[in-house]
Amino acid sequence: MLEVENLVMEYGGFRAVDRCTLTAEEGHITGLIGPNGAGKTTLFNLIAGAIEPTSGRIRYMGEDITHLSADKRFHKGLVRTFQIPHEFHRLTVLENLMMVPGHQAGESLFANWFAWGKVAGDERETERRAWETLEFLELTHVADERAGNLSGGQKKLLELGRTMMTDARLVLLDEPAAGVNRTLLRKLEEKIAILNKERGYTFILIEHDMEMIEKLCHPVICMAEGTVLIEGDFQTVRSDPRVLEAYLGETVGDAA
Amino acid sequence: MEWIGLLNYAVFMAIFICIYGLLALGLNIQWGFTGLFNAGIAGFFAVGAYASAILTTPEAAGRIGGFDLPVPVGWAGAMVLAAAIAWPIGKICLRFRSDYLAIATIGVAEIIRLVVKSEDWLTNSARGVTNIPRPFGDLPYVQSQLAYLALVGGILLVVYLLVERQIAAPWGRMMRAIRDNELAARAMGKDVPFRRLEAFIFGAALMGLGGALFAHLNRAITPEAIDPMVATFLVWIMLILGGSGNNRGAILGVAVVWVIWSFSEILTDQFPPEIAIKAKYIRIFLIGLMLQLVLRFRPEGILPEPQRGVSGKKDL
Amino acid sequence: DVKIGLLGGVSGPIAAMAPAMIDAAQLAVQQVNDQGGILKGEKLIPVVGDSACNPQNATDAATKAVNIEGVVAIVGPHCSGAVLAAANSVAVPAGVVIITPSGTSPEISKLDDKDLVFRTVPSDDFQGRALARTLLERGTNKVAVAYLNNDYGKGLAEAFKAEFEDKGGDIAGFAAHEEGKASYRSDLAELANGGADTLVIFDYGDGAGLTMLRQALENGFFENFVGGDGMKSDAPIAELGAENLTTFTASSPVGAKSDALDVFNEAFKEVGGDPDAIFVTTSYDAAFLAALAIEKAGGDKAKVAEALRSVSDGKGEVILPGEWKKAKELIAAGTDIDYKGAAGDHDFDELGDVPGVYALFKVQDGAFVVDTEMK
Amino acid sequence: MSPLLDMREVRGGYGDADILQGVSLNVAPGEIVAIVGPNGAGKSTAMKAIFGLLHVRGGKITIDGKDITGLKPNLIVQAGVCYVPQVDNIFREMTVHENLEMGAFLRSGDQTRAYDRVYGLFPDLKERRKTLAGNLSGGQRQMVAMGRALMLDPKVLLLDEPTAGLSPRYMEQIFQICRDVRDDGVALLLVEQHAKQALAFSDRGYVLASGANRHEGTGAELLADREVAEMFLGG
Amino acid sequence: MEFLELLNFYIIPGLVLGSIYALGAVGITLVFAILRYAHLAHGDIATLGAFVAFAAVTLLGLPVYAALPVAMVVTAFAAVGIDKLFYDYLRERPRIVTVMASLGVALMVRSLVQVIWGVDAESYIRGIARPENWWGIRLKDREIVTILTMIGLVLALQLFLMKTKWGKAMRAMSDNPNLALLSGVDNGKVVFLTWLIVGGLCAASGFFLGLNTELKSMMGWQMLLPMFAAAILGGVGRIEGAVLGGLIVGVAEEVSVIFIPSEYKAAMAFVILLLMLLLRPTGLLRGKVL
Ligand SMILES: Nc1ncnc2c1ncn2[C@@H]1O[C@H](COP(=O)(O)OP(=O)(O)OP(=O)(O)O)[C@@H](O)[C@H]1O
Ligand SMILES: Nc1ncnc2c1ncn2[C@@H]1O[C@H](COP(=O)(O)OP(=O)(O)OP(=O)(O)O)[C@@H](O)[C@H]1O
Ligand SMILES: [Mg+2]
Ligand SMILES: [Mg+2]
Repeated sequence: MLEVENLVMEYGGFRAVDRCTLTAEEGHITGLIGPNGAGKTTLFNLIAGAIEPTSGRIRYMGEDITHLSADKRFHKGLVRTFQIPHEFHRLTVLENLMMVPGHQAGESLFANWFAWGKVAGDERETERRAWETLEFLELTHVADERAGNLSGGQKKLLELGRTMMTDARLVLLDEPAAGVNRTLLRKLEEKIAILNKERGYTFILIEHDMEMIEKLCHPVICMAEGTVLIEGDFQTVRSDPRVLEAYLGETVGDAA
Repeated sequence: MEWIGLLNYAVFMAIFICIYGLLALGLNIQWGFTGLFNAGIAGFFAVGAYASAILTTPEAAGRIGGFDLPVPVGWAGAMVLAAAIAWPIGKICLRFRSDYLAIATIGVAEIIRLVVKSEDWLTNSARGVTNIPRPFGDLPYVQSQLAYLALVGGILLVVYLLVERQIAAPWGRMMRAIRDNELAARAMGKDVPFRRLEAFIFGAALMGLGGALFAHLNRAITPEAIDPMVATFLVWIMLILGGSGNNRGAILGVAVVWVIWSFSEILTDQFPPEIAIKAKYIRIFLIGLMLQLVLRFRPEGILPEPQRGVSGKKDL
Repeated sequence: DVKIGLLGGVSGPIAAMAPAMIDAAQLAVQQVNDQGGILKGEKLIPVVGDSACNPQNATDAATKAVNIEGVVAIVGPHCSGAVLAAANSVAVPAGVVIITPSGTSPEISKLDDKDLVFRTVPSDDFQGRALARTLLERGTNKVAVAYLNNDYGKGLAEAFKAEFEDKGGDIAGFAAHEEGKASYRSDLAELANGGADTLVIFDYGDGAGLTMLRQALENGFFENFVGGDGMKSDAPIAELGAENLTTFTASSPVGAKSDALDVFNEAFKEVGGDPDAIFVTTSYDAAFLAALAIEKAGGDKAKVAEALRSVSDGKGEVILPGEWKKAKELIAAGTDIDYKGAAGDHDFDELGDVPGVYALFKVQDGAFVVDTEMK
Repeated sequence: MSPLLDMREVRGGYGDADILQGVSLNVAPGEIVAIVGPNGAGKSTAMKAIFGLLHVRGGKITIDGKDITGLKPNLIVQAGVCYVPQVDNIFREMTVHENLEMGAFLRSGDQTRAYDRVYGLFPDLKERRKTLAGNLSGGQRQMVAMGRALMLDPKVLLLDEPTAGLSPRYMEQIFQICRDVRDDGVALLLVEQHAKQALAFSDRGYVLASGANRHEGTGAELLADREVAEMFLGG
Repeated sequence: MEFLELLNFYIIPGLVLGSIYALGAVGITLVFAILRYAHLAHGDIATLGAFVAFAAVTLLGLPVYAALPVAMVVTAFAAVGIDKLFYDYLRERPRIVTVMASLGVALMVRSLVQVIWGVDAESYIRGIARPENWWGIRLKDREIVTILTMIGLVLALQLFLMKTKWGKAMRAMSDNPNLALLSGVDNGKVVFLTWLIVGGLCAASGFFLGLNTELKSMMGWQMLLPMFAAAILGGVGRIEGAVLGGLIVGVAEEVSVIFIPSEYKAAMAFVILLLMLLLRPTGLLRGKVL
């Protein structure tokens, strides 16, 4: 579904992503792990179109999207979350979700002025869906709160919620678990699994929470210094000595 | 007699408030809802004023013109031309972030001002364009003022309703999202450059219309009308005092500033005539001071931006 | 009481010039009041308004003056753009006479003004042409021209250029400049490249014109300097020193009966004014004429315009600046009077304009004195 | 032993509404105390309350017996408390090294040893010391934030989710640092979502929910509590 | 054109003008970076500084150059006072509100100057000063002083910001005010210091403008736009950038007369700025993106 070929991203001589090549299969949840600064987020930024690579190619469903703008990629079903939450801080939580669906009738000036009925109908549907999402994320009580006032973890939940507002095909999740309460996280895992199985979403998931990776991901890719270190199922990756050394550390590696 | 005079003055102020209200609404679309720091209002004001002036005036020696078109055509032309000028400017400048955009637009407005001031063939340079027809201009003073007020008031109302509707709709929500976080808006599939351009052009068209209405009110337009102080900064003060992000606030802000403006003169007219001129300086001081006081006690503006999209308001 | 509006650009770009102009107008008002008041011993009350040199403020100030204060006539505004706006949208529709002492733009003549708009300052055309002829007569036939890029500077410069070239002169440099810049040395250098040794400056003597004159003198760009009436200001003498201005001359309108000017100068000095300031003579004349016209019209707003023409039409007993008492008595007696002002005779033509009579002034003993009469 | 940091019945919030509805907690010298709880419980808010970043409308906060309620943050730092916020916890436009320098802002004299210690803990940072902190990866930023706090050598260290976004290896390392710092006699108060791990090595723990204390006890006690485990620790 | 002529009548005046712009632009860039708003009263505070120096010369009888430090100190404290009175309570508000407040301050300061000193043109030294000739290069001593003082002040400032603790605190404050507080920085002190420096620089730019031309009540306001252009040109928050920007704008304005009609000279600052923004949206030296 997604093929990344020899992707390079340089920042003033420093290679954050260095000839990275990997693929994600349709219908899978691919785990992406690696030490801090390995280039995982940068890779996401490249795939989602937030930045342009120095060189290399990205193919998505057979199409070369290397130079497509971020919004166009979204409309092709490629949705991402941010590691550091990028909520719309002055919009309410509900609005944060409602603004997500693409091609809303009310986004066109002329429809607003002249096709009021269609706009309203659209809105009702969007709003229903937004409430559903809020309920699932246990955020209904803050629906009318400005998103900027949410707690750190709530913001991460909102990030995740946005991906649930559209009919995505490939979802890039950047550390959805960081800062999220563990009890809730277990439920999120279930939801991701459901989205994957029932709606056929494909995921790429960056996480440092090994429990989550173990539960959900197959395959798991470990990056280091901007490039793929090893790819395989969780057990293989986890027991690789290089991964242990660079990423897990002895103790955790044993415990996990 | 006295109260008729006051009424006449009130009518005049109302006309001005309507015209500047258009400018403030245009700026509100750009800044209040989209976060575009346009500090070149004077430029679009000028383009609108001169476009309509040139389109509707009879032949004049030394400059292009002589189209002598009906006034509504001139006004439409003003909007179209202001929008057309805004398009390339927006294309180039909207890539910059807030303060850079501000200075870039100031620059463009200054260049427009210098062109207007220097090009004989186009604008009759520093001498300006005169003999601009004024709708209902042939009526006696009071009637003609009232008629013009009805006209600009009607236009302002229509514009206000259009803007309100568009802001309350998903369009407005999207724009506020873009204002809050451009990167995330892009990731959520919004074509940010296009949308910002859309808002910029729409706001600019309103500013152009405001310029045209102003030119026809005075039957003349000269480069002095597009000084940044009165055509840019003043509008900013109005919007911020009134409450950016709130259309009624924007219009109220215009009214408040004109009232401060007038009120300060009435205050300083109490000084003895020997210092009549010093009194005018003190008046400027008072205007500055009153501005500070309003900011002090209403820093979000007189009508702050409402928290939109609160779910109680479901019947959208 | 009778009110007249004194509108001027007190704040804004000509803030430096406006006070003296308004003071001069105030002097006229004061003389009226000191010499028995207007009409039946009433007081003439000046209403000062700030037109800030832009149409927005000008219309506001004019509307206030006309509607709230109920003025019978307006002296001002100072800048042409402000005059156009105030006349078009307030004074003309409301039927109030407006006399500008400094709006020099030719557009003012073209106004459809129901004969309500007048000016005591000649249109730039006259002065520019007169200056051109005078310089040629004096044997200066190659000059460079620097002018301020506004209606005043541009109007003068273009009239000057047309006449000068027409009469065989050579314009070796012709450039506009913006006000308020810190340096005009490159402008001057460019102008000097044409090889002229005389620089004609159409600007204000306490604005950019001063900076320009200073920098030209300091760097030795030209030998002779000629200014329009805007340059005949006290500021160059005060700031640059009379000793450095030996080669500087400036034209300015004067009354044919130039006693009028002396009379005014005396009176204005007495109240602490500077008679060499820009446009003070025209301001004084405008206010004095307005008062005469009101007296003549018996305070009837609608008749002021007609009266204004009759008190200055060149026929009748001559009235000089300050002679209010005499004028009042003559009017009461039904005798025709004719005001001869400090800035000229003010015989208004059908457009409300006055032809100018000018003299070229030079600096002597720290003051301007007439050098040559101009034809 | 009397508590070093003591917070009693504190109420307050950002605007008019009270987010904290009476939160009490205390930390003794040389103790690690963990705060856990669901998202939005008010954990970060409680820390901000200590640091005077909140309208505190009731209750009292003391350090070493000295009342610091409502004091300006810079004065609280002077009292020896150091705080690493959950978000926005670095100077983005300054280099890594300058970030550390800001950490030592209140200290005078030679700081070489302090730098050596921090760089020793985070060798990644040493490599990137001239990089603008805003260009670092999420985990690297977290290290900078920790490093900045350690530069001051505080009496009490408040950490808001110090391990969020860190790789397992660094998480372990951070916990180790916490223990080391504690052994130096510094009191630690930390908010953690890695609650099990955190409680496991904390001396005591508090569970906050909806802006109020819900449970408290030693780390082991809380871990063993079934309700706590199910509701807050992920089963 | 001869090289010497180019130097004497275009480049040198440009550099002098540029130095004046630079002094203003440095202040603007500091306010931009540390307090994060566009300070529109900058020009008028410069006017105030110039007139304070004028008062020192006429009333106290000080030599002209001795009036500079006096003006700098007085204006510095005036700036601090203005901040306390009009900006301080808006600190938590959106930046645009303070921008508007500064516009109000601009009006107030200007009218104060007009009330106190009137609107006539004044000068520190009456008469004219002809330049000396140094091997064909024509320079006035006041021009040399202008350029050297500018360089001296900027170097001192740069040293202060990079080397001292408080300089770093100012940068930290500009970066993340909350975290600066949490590091023990007293924000009140930083703001105080900033205004002290900005006010002093303002006075210096006004003083040199007055010294090289005349003092007028509108002089500062008329310099505001080119100064802003210079600050942005150099990259917001970059001191050296502001100096470079100022010099470029100054020289470009003067040299432009050779190529374009002189009425468009005033647009030169913006033409350069727009071109530069197209090629390098962060300014010549990479400034911060606010
Ligand atoms: N704009 C930038 N300029 C310079 N360097 C950058 C920039 N963005 C990222 N980097 C560097 O690129 C490397 C990879 O960063 P990235 O954010 O992709 O890491 P990551 O794998 O997501 O790490 P983490 O797990 O800590 O989030 C880091 O060393 C970072 O410092
Ligand atoms: N600046 C703010 N203004 C208004 N309300 C806020 C603000 N910050 C947080 N809140 C509200 O206060 C409540 C508690 O927030 P807090 O950040 O303390 O939660 P937390 O326990 O730290 O959660 P997390 O584990 O997700 O970080 C939340 O409901 C949040 O919406
Ligand atoms: Mg990352
Ligand atoms: Mg928190």
